[in-house]
Amino acid sequence: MADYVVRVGDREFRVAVAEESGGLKVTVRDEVFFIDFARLEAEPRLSLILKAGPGAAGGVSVEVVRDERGRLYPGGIPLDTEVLAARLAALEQVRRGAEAGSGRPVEVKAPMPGLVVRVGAEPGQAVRRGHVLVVLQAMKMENELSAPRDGTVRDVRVRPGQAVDHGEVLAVLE
Amino acid sequence: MADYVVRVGDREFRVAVAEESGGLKVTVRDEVFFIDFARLEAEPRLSLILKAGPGAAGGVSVEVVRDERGRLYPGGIPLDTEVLAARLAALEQVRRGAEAGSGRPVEVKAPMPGLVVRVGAEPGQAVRRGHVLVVLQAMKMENELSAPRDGTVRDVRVRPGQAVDHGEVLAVLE
Amino acid sequence: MNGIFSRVLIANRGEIAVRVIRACRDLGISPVAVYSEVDRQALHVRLADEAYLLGPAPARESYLNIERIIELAHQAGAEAIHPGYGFLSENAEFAEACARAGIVFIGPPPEALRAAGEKTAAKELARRVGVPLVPGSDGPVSDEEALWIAGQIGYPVVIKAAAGGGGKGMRIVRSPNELPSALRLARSEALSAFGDDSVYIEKYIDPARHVEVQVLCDAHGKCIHLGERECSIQRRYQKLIEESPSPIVDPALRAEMGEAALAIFRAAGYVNAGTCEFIVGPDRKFYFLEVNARIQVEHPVTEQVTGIDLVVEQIKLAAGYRLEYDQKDIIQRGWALECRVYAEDPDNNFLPSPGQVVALREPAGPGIRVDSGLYLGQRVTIDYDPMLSKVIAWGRDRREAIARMLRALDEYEVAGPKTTIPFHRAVLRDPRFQAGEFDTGYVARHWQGVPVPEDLLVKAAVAAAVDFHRRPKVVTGERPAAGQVQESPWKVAGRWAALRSR
Amino acid sequence: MNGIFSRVLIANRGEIAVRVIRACRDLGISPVAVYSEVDRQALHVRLADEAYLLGPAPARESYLNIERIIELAHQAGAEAIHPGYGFLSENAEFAEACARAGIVFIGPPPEALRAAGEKTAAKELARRVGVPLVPGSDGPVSDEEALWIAGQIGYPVVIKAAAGGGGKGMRIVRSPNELPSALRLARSEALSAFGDDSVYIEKYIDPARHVEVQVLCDAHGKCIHLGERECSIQRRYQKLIEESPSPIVDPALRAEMGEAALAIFRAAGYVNAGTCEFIVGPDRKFYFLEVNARIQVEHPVTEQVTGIDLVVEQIKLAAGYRLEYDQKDIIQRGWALECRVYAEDPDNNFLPSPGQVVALREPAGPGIRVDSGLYLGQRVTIDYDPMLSKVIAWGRDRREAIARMLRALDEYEVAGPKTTIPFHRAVLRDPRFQAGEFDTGYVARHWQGVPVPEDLLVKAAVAAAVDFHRRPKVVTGERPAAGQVQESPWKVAGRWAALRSR
Repeated sequence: MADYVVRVGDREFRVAVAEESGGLKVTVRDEVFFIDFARLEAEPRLSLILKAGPGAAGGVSVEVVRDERGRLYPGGIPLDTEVLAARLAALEQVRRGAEAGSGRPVEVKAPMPGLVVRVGAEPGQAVRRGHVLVVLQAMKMENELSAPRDGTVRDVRVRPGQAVDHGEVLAVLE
Repeated sequence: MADYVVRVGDREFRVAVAEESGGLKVTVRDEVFFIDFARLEAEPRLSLILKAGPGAAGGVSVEVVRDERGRLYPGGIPLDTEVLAARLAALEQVRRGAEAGSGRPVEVKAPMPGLVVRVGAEPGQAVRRGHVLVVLQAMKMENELSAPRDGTVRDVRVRPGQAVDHGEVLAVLE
Repeated sequence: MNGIFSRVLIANRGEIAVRVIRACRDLGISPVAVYSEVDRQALHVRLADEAYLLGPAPARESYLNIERIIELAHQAGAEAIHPGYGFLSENAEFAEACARAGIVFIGPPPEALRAAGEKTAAKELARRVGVPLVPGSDGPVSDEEALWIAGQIGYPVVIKAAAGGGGKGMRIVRSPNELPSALRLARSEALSAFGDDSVYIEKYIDPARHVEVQVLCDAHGKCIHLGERECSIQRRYQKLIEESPSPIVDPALRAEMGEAALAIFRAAGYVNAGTCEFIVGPDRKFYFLEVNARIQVEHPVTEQVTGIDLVVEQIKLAAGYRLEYDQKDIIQRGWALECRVYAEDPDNNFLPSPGQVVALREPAGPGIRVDSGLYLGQRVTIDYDPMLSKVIAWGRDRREAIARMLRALDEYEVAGPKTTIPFHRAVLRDPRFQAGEFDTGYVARHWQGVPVPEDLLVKAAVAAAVDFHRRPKVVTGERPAAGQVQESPWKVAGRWAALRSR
Repeated sequence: MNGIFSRVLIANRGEIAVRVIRACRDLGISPVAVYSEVDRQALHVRLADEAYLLGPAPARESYLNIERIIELAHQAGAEAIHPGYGFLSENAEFAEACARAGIVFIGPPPEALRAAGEKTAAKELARRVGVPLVPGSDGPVSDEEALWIAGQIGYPVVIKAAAGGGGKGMRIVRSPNELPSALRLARSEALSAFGDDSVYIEKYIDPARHVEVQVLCDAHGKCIHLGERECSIQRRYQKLIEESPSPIVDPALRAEMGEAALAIFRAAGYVNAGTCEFIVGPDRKFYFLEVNARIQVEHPVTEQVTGIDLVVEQIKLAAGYRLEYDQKDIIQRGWALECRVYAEDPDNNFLPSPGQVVALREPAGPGIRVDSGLYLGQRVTIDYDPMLSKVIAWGRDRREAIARMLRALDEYEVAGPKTTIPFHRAVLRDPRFQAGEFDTGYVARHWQGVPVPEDLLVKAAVAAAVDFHRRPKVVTGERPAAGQVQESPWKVAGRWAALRSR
């Protein structure tokens, strides 16, 4: 039996997995499933059949692609997931709690490589959630990167005409 | 520069391959191609562009799947291929020449697992090419396995009702 | 959709299970799959909302296991079962077992299954409503009766085993003096194949074309037909290419065959989708062959020209819905062809060719529909029918449908098992096929494999050599040192021209 | 086909290059691909008979490089060039360069491109033949003129930058007293965006629907239209969902709009396929917007309802063929929808989402057509337009087309880049869309992402945990020892029911 914390997007699930008579018994919240699990050949695809009891012939069929970064695509919808052994997760929780406190700065990063065509705020400026901070050109289109929350612009690290890479910090909000 | 003998089905081609200024120069029979070669990701797929000269921008596009057993599928048509360094091929030739002589026995093997439903010849019987030796049931159908050439049945190794495996010798013709 | 089922179990596998899943989705019904042990990773298992294990691979322990299927339908809470084709689709006991279990069988009622689905009963029905049968004996005959009947109906005649099918015990006889020995041989073959030496005798229609009529009947007395399909490209009674309309059917013949089919279905008290098969002689006279009391493999060609989704209609008819259109609303538009892709080697007497699918590209684009159960990594086993998928092409006319089908077949790549795709390419490029001039003997008479074009051999040789040359070697000794091949100057013109004119 | 080209170069990439390759195949023409360095492995390179390298990734060094493309057409011996859409498709200089080089440009003649393809020239043409334009100023206006014109045409009005598009410098004004400040803001935005503060003024049609008419003209004076497409589901002037017919167009309006479109194309001396775009107001009055002098992304919906292959027609018309049918032969059958799959994140303001495609399943089956340039292992880069593919669904009526489209979208799996597939699923399930009640403001007004259903989150959590649990571990310490979780007895009913009602 193993106990995991699974993060799916911004949600957290506690999932217990036990090997049981050739199958898997999975407890999530207060529900129990018996799972027939198959890893498909030739593609990073998983197939699960979720059964209501250990002897059941079948149940809900779930097919899901899992990419290398741990993103799952149930029903084709991309969901970032992270699996942690429950004890490690608990430790992390404690560490985070210590770090906590509101208003930590948020970095606005380039979601793809591109060319900065416009900067929509300057350091010191108070902005609302949704305010366009930087406009980035990529794939023949202008893409607006906006403030993820209300705050004050601490830093703008790019200027129009500048090429930026994926993940590069464009602005910092606090 | 490397010199190969390539068997494609029952045909043989002599192919010379040379690395040349970032590309490949390939000589087959008395023709020369300059080849842009790419191995496609995520599938056993090759893409070749056959150019007429070393500086040409492009040419004939050939996409071909290659499976683990060396079977190639140009235009989707399965062709068994074998590549040998030319010197090894020459040695093999000599060995084969020594072994040669006509009328060597031919083994008729099961092309797939199945159930023998009928045997169409008995030892000692003279048969013509195409004579049905064994009928094998598989995939809900009866499949006739016939003599690959004229000859005399030396041995029949199965009887009706017997299950056979892929590659099992069913009969021997001489 | 009001009053339709909320959950349907599909008692089948492969492409037809996927096809029925799609029909369920289109109706807002939750599809439930069943599968045998070797089908755990199959597409129909993954595309369904729920999946239940039937049992081991052999069909009688899985897809033919009536009790188990009904038990699973109960477990899953399915109100209805779609049987697909093959397996239990025309099994009256299964239909009855469903009824007893309170589950709707998506197909004709058991009585209609028996009346129309069984060969001799169906012939009796056809005779009763005045649909022509191939002239011949009513049933098993003695040698003397055979001689007399053959004289009456005229030669050539064909002797067939009463107990079986599949061409076993069959003999074509062209004159009275051949008859006695033919009867002897046919009886002996029939005895060894079926344990019964009874034979019957029929007029031999040659050349013959196989033309069938699609019918839909609702539970409220309305029966309409959706025109014909031509299925003459076959080998050993296995259809390979079908089309709608048929190149030899004109509106008058269509109406006549349609009426004949409807008469039989009405007389059988038929409800749901069904097909009436006919043999058409060189004089365009048609004779009743049999009724297929199920959805057929080749149903998509009718869908493409009429616009009607036959599997959706099956489900709605089984739920008691009325047909929403009349005979006059059925309009065939354009032309549709279907090529069946089997895991068989067309260059080796169509022997089954199991194996793992290591690369796959299915065709797409304008006019192309693919109904497939294929997936990358699939292991094609020998447990079931070797049909993998079907390519369906639609065009404004037959010429356009053929052009599109050829384009699709050229795009289609299945690496691993050998398939009938090269066979289809060759037939569709044959001027005889393109002119619509073929009959049920076409494959036996004309097919002898196609030589691989020289340019493909050269391409394969070059690709294999380059791939080998560039592959990282495990054993260094395997890669030869520089050779001594004398190179000619850039001689390219000849081969180049050949490679280009693909 | 007599007199048609034997070899055609396709000066494009992605799904439209694949689409044109298929049309070439259907005509027996050998397709020649061109590609930029990042597109070496692209599907169009592999599906073509020949492929030629254009140059580095940036479009102006590759797909926009006129000289290079013409040089390669000569090298390949191509008699004609198909430009697809975008890139050089409406570039009159390119069409002229082709003509000078003795190569047929598969599109309208250069003069028609200029007369119909350029916005102001096209408006002049529309005015001349009496097709209504949105009331407004003829060109740039002073502040005083703006006030006067607004009074004439009535509020609301919209101010637009004369030098640009894409919504920059645009202001909607609902009353005279808002006008001065709106003009000031619009001019300032226009100046900073385009270096030019000229603005013009137009009546603001609200709600507006985008409806366009497909036209085919041959070189012998025949022009016909193939009915309309509705393209109102768009964001930032980028179309996302299109359909034919339009839910708001009846036969009378269709005939009227068709005649208006034909008048413009005839006046332009147009030959080949083209589209006339209109804005339709809430009163169902329509106004000329612009001419698209090329094949459009959304052409398949017209193909599915009319049965006519528009790209095949383009090639035949460019070769001088006559249209084989008349206006009366064009019959729309059923309903078709198209959903464009972009590599964009619909939950994050449609930001581009490049990346490698690590798993791929494209939909298929009855009523579904996929025009795609996607392949497994593909690296979607930021160099070009993010459109990956298009799903086209046909049904006997709009309801059936929507049901089939939803089924196809649910089957469609692209893992790697984020795509607009979840957006399409949500829109197609929206009762407003299903009722045909939407306009060009629909996406801006209603789209706010969709919450992931709780059952999918649970499924993902379970799958992730089981996958992790069963994966061979490199570091042994990573896998925790047996935990202490207290298990409740088999409490399954609640969640079970939720999971089942998918």
